[in-house]
Amino acid sequence: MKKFGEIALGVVTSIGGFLEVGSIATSAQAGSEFGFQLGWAVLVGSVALMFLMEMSGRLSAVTTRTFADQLRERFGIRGFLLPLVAVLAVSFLVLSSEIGGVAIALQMATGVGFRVWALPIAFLGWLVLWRGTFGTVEKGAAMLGLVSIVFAIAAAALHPRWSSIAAGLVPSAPAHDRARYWYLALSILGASISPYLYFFYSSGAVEDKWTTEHLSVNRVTASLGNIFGGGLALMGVVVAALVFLPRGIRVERYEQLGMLLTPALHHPGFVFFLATLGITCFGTTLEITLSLAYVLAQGLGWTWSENLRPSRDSRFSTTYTITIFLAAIPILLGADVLKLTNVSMVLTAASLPLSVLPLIVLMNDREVMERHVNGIAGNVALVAIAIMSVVLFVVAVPLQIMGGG
Amino acid sequence: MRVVRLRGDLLVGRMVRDADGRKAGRIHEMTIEPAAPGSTEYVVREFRLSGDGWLEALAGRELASALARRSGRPNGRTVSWEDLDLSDPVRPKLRRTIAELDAARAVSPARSPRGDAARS
Amino acid sequence: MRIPHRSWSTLGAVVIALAGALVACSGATEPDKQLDSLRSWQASVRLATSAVHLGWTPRRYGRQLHDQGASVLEESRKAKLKDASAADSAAIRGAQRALEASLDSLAAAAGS
Amino acid sequence: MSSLDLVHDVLDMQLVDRAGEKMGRVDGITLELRDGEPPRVAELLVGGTVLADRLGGWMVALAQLFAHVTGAKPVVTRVPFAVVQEISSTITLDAQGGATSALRTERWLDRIICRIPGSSDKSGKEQK
Repeated sequence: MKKFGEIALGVVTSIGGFLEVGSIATSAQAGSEFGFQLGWAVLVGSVALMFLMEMSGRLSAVTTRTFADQLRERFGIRGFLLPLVAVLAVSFLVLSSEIGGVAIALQMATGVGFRVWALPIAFLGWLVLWRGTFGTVEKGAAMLGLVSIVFAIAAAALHPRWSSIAAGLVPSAPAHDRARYWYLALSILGASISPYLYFFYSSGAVEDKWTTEHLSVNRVTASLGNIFGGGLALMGVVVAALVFLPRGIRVERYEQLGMLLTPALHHPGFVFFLATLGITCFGTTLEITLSLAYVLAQGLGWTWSENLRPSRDSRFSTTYTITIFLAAIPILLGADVLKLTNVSMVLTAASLPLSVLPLIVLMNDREVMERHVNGIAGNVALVAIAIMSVVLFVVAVPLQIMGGG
Repeated sequence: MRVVRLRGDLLVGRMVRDADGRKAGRIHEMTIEPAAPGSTEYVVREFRLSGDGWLEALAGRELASALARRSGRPNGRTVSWEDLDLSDPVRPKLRRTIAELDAARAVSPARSPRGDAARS
Repeated sequence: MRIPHRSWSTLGAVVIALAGALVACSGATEPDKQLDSLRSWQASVRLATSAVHLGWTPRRYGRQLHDQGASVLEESRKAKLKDASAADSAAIRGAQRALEASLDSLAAAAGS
Repeated sequence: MSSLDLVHDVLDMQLVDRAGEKMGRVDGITLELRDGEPPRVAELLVGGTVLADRLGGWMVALAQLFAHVTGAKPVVTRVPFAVVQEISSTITLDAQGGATSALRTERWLDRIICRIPGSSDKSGKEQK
């Protein structure tokens, strides 16, 4: 049990990358339109997030300060401003769509419209942050998040040919709808390596008081977390490929996803899909709300910690309180969750270079990392991710127009 | 003795021109030391001007100075406080020309770019 | 060409705002996209109908999906078709009728 | 403490008081020019408007608008450089944070937050 506590941070962070409202929709769309062929995007996303999490965790364990601290201190307020504005704007949109994800799960379960649920969800999320410690959020979301294993169970129940799934892990060009194919690849990658994830992971490492003794725990946490998140997202693609593709169903509205697991698992399939959607989106809501408050508090030097009573770090707790209720408003006004996730996915891809490029400098700065600077593998991976993030940035808008929703 | 107060952080990034008006580089660092051994009063000994190369244009000043610092190769020149006229902080000027400065610099060995700051 | 840092941040903000705006107004409807959407919805409604019959999903979920399908059908009937040939229009009308039929059987199963 | 780099080691660094309470970051630095003497590092500055000056242009306008809308009069906290006790990965001040204007907003919000239940009683969260 204590071991699970250690990797909970990795599980929660990767849930935010692979099993939140955007990723569940995109995995289903990828499977329902291109079968297993887009599996490689999930694999690349998980490997990239694994490296980014390991590095931001190592940065925090070695310096006992977070990625946002280092961004402000190493690059000054100007170097910090653009990543800050980008991360706050993009994460706020994703936060709204996460609240929308929980609301839609409740709508499908109860028949009561999703707009009604927006404020109650925000209130419940606020209550958990107000009363709970970082451990509550981290371990609670990770434990509950295990329900998403239902994707793997459904995939196994459909007896897929595992060899053709493996074939899908090798990147290949599509036979039809090229723009749509690359748009979905961009969405999968954009959702999985979103900046709020490694800002959260880095803050979590400081909240959990990691030191250089935790460097191996950090590696295990980053890899197991992503094998869990990425693996289950891949299972989502597989189930959609086996259930929707043969029937010619293309996912255009979230409600269609309610049937995703029913052919394989019947009534429990419906119940567990809603439970998964609701739980993972709620966990990601807590994660992003905290991440926004962390980046702002660390950037401006406020006292911050989810382990402190709210009155001990008033500016931090006020920030997450305002953020979560503000983010519920678009859902209250009936925003289309799928459209919201599409927009936020594209903007996430567009904001990636602003946080990945500075990481290259930080992870190789001996004054910051001492002897724990990046090795060759780390640098090769980081440069590859940086190049990919610049490419995503350039193609994000055109692809959305040609291949979008 | 006239005392003028100015915002040191706003000097960062300002272009310094020499006596002939030629660009000498932008201020990107100021080395400070105790006024006298053991004193708590700190004074600015040197200003470091960054080069204006492609790296800075491409990556922006912050990334360029961070990379330069990391690679240990200061990509600019060091100017002693006596040589910098800050009467107009928006347009700092050197009291001598770049040629004279570099010649003087060649004679006296440059101080190590960074003293051994008290690093925890 | 030296870009002063301040304009980098405004440039960045403009690009992000532009991306948001462009994205909102994308998605014109060509005939084949219309056809795909109608057929996909017909398949979804048929799956939902059997799911409700077999007790895999509750009836209220069936009703929700029925309403979604109905709104897609209505939008499709209202939408103006960009340069659609006679054959395309006929195919689309056929798909619309098929969707309407499966919506009726879902309504019967789920009890509107 | 010996020779330091003002921008790299001081500017934007985290300020911490005697008790380890965070007091914001070094948003600005005041230098004193004296004829024939090297410029003296007079004060460290903490405050939103100080930060806005460094970003210039529309950020200054934004800061003024925010101050106007919220009616909060912007305050600049001036920390004499002599109060600095140690400079390492953070800057420790020989001061009591709560007493300075750097935590003025924090104190102002405290009064509001304490009225919300669960904000200050023991709820599994540390008292620190």
